[in-house]
Amino acid sequence: MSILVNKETRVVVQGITGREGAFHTEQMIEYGTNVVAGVTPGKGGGWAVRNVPIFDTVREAVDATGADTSIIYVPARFAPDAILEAADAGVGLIVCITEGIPALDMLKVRAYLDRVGVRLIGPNCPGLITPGETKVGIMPGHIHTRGSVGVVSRSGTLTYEVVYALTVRGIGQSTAVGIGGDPINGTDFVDVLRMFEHDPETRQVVMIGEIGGTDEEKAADFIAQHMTKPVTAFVAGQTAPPGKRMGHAGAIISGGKGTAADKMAALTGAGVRVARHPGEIAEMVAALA
Amino acid sequence: MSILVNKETRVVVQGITGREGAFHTEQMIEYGTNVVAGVTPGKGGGWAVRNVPIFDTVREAVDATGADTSIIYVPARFAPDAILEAADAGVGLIVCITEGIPALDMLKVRAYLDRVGVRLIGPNCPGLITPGETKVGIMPGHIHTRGSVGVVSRSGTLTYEVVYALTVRGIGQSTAVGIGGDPINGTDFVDVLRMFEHDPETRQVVMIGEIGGTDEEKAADFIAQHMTKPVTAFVAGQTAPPGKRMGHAGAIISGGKGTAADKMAALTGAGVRVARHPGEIAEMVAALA
Amino acid sequence: MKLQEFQSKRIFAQYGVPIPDGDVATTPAEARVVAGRLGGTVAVKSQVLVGGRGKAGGIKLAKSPAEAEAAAGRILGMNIKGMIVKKVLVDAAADLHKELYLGMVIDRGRRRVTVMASSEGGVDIEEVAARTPEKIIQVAVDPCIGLKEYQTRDLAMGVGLPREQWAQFAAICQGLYDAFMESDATLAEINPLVVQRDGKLLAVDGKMVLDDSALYRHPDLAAMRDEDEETPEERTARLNGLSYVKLDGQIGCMVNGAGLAMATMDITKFYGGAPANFLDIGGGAKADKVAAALRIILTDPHVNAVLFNIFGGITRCDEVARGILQALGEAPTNVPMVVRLVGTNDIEGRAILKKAKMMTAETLMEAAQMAVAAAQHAA
Amino acid sequence: MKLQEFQSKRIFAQYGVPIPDGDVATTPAEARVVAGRLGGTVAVKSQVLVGGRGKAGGIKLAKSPAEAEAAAGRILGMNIKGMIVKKVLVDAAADLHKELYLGMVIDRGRRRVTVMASSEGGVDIEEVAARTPEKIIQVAVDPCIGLKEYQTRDLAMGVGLPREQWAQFAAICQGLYDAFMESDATLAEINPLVVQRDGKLLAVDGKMVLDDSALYRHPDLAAMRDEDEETPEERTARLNGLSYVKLDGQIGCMVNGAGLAMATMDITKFYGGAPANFLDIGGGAKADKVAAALRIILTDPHVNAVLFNIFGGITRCDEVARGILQALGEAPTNVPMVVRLVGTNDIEGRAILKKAKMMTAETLMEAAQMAVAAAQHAA
Repeated sequence: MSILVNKETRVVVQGITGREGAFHTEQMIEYGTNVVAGVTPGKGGGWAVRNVPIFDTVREAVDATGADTSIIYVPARFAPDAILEAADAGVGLIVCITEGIPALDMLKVRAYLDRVGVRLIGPNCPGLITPGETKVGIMPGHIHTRGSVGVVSRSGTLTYEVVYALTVRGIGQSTAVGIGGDPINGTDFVDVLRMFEHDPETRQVVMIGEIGGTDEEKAADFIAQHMTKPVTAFVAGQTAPPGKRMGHAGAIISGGKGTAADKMAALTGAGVRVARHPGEIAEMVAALA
Repeated sequence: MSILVNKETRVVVQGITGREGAFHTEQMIEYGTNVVAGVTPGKGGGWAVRNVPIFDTVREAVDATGADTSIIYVPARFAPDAILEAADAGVGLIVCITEGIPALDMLKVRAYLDRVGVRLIGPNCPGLITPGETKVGIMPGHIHTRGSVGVVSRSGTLTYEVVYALTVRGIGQSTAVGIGGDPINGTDFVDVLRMFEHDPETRQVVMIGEIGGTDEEKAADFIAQHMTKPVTAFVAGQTAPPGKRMGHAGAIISGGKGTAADKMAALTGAGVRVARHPGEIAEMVAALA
Repeated sequence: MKLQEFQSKRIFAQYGVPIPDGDVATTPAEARVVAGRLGGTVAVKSQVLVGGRGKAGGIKLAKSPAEAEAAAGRILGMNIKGMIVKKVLVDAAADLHKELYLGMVIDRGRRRVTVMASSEGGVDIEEVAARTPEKIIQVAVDPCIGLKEYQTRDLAMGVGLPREQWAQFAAICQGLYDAFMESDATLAEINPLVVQRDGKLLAVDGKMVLDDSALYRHPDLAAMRDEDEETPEERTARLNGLSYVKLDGQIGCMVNGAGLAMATMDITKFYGGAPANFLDIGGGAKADKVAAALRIILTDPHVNAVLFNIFGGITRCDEVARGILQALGEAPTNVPMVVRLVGTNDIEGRAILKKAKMMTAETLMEAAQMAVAAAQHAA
Repeated sequence: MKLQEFQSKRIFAQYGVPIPDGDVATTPAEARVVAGRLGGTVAVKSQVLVGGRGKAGGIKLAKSPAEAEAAAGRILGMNIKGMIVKKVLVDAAADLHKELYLGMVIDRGRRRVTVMASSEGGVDIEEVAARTPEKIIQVAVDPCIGLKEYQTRDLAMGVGLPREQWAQFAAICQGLYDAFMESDATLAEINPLVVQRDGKLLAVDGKMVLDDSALYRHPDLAAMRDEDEETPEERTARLNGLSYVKLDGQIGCMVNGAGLAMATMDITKFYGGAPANFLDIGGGAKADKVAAALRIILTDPHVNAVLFNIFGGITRCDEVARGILQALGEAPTNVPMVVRLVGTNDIEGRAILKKAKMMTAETLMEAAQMAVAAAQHAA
């Protein structure tokens, strides 16, 4: 078992003929992902890398190949349209890698997705992976290993760092989900924690937060009330000053809210083991494994 | 029993200090309606006709008086705002009498109401009445009498005509609902038919349609599949030419669709007794009573 | 409110939709000047708010300014389905390769704006809908999100446009949608949307219907109302706040409420009569308004009987009676009248009318039968 | 991107928000001219993108053109929290009766634009939020519906505005909301929104923060960027596509990925060091970009050690290594450097660095400890 994606997942790549789309399609297929179709408007009827058929629209791709999950690599100004197109074409899961989508665009897109009931991971995220089964994202596949730790994170490379440390210690992952670093996104910590709580394979969870917003505080509430599985957390940005955007659009301490200290306190209060630095995470997980 | 409104219904009147609002508030109170509050922004703290307290906002009115139903008499350009205000203030039923709200405004308002789950009757409707209990509308109360016939209609005075004919024959009504003559409204025939089907007091239903749109056809489908109670119908506009708007914004035969003949055929096909002219309706109902 | 072709296309052009170069002329000499400026072949098109202008001879091609002048001379003053042509649009002729249809309406069933496109342009789209509905591609627009490019791609593919034209088509769809939304339209249509031999798309004909209820926020559009396109009666009715539609029959009808008005017409027909009009005096009409309504009805020379059907609620029957007498006092007539008054102040109303020796009826059925009989007797 | 007060207010004014008459001056003489034109008392206000200008002496009232000139002379050139004042705004002074707060932000928790108003204007709103949160009235705007008048009424009542001012206040709310939405802002604020003695409302101070991701569709707003408000390093970083924030410590950090960069700073601090900056080179950086990043770090005279932490995915470790050597080749330095490379092409990367005799580490913990030790040794 795993959450969200597994070896049955049939992936359509939106923006498959772009540089990033093509590169990561190859990487995904190499990892074993079942990439069944690509979409690039105006290039339908052709073939992308690894002989993946290209369609002009997501609907055609879904109709022809039974794709149930979309991954989006199109540039930011076209990405909201791509997300909506995927939602209307009937895929159940959309993973948007694209960075730099305007927040007001995402506000409308998220409201629409909530209305039609389609799940979005991201945007501005590395995607997700169920080790040994499928990778729907841009993370380096080989650092993962199959096991029982669920990982959910707002960052990209910091997740790789933590996953790598787990793998090196022989601790495998059930699914690792990058929910992205934007202020308005499709899926938050609570959504993923709930799925891990219900996933029989997952025995414990690592949650990697960062400064900005109140997502970690909401997660703490959820953990205190609903989680039976142990959670280990880290919150990046303890040294970040207020008012400065730390790379991610969402990583900013504004109005005195969203500090790492607040988040760490909330998580500790919810019974979560909170690492002081990323090097401690794998140790703490190992102690429970 | 009855549907939507009864003697427990607590009504707030939006636009209570306007000419129409004041007049009909008196009429409603005279009929026995429990009008608990009025709203006119800027006149809060004062008293309207019959000593109904005035509030500046619907929220204040609801908080102070426990109003659960709103009736709206404000001019068309302020009516969409009034509907949304009522929805956000937590009333469960909104009755909008106002005529002439732009269709694109109603498109957005209806989408919002569907999202938050608040029922709207109208706009451009006479409202609804549960005879002997409460009148939330502008119909002449005295022509109604309590009984077991549910009435639902797209028109105003034509409904009075039919109700009057029923009353004259000694046939009473459970609830009479005017859903309004606009192309985009809050409640359609099917919604009301479903309620009548589930209302123990209602034993048969009169449905008064008119040309334009496909609401009557949808009602026919619903009746064929889900209604056990007999339905008698009339469709106004058999002599209306295509392309001409017959008074109501919604009463127009466009693109060859929405003719009375089509609607009458659909209803007949669904087992509905269809009157050829309004004078026949009461006779047909009497034959079943 | 319907807009003329030239008005619709000018609005579309403001939103980036390509339209032919051209101008309006009200005299043959003006048409010649416009054709001279445009050069080459022009289309001379009558500007009237009815369909089937082409079949009626209201659209002609002209290869020179002299031909354009002659064509305008034949078209101006023409009577097309009762409308006298007072303006022509002189447009540069399109280099026609293919004709598409593109339109959008407020879709009541879906409660959305629906955009429709078809490869069968240039003909009556309702015929296409009836004959080959599969040739009309539709997408519904979410009111929160607006028309999205992928939806225009679905339309472009559906009508068989080659890829090179998708971007042009998307821009036209978006322009038409923005024009629709920002003008509070209920219909906006380009038919035909021509694909020219050079691959460029061009909106050769345009049509727009605006939501009357929203005109208050578009004074610029409201000012476009073409008064020549209303009959004097329609104009009087509109200015008096009456809802009036002229029909071909002999029995004038005056009713309060649209549904009741239609039902009154229906029952008149049922008893063998033919309604001369739809006329809704609305709720709470005063005597003046009733008098104006009666004057409008009596203007129609075919009317040989009048049926009043008033169900008083807000409307007071005595006011209606006074209005009737007021109109008759100003302009006496021999046309027989049947009055049925029920509801608020009906007793007072009937008493007023009794003095004037008008026929009164208790029920609508009676009233209709009496009116039909009176009309037959008068004929 | 933050806008200056005068820029924000000019945008607000385009949407009908009343602002004081005034103009920008870059010299005392200009300030005198503006004050002369305005007449009466003026406020001379430093235009710098930091809070607390008033307390720092960056805002002065002047009763005459001469006083305005003198005030501008004192303010221009002032250093306020590291920013040199190069412009002042000379505004007609408001006839202050009451000060309100009105602002809007993208509310992450609600996923809505939230509008906030308070009767406690003119002071730091975050202090109000901390001290008396009940004095901040909030309404959330549905993205499909927009800000509605009844919501502005809730705000007006919440801040205790008398009825006569509700319409004015509603118009200002609507104007600010439209400015917010159409500029793709993440924050728009009027503080104080002054109620004048004559009852008129006036936006005396204004602030706007725009969404950097949306600037591509607002070239006019993007052009408002005040280059003087960026340090040369920040500017170089931005133009190179690097995400860079200068801090007060001694250990320069270069990392790929924002989360990993913050975590690297955190672990540095954990082991007793102090990060000199946040620097994210992003994904797939080439040698040139890495070299530019290193040059920026070394520009800071406080840096006495550099920590590289690269987890190669799309980013290739050999490219990073080449970039480091390129920068060092151009400008040799004695600052000690610790490099930790893991992931794509890490072996090649480490081999390149070995030649350059740089310290390398296996884990982030090791690397952080080595960097802290090197910095302490250098200090």
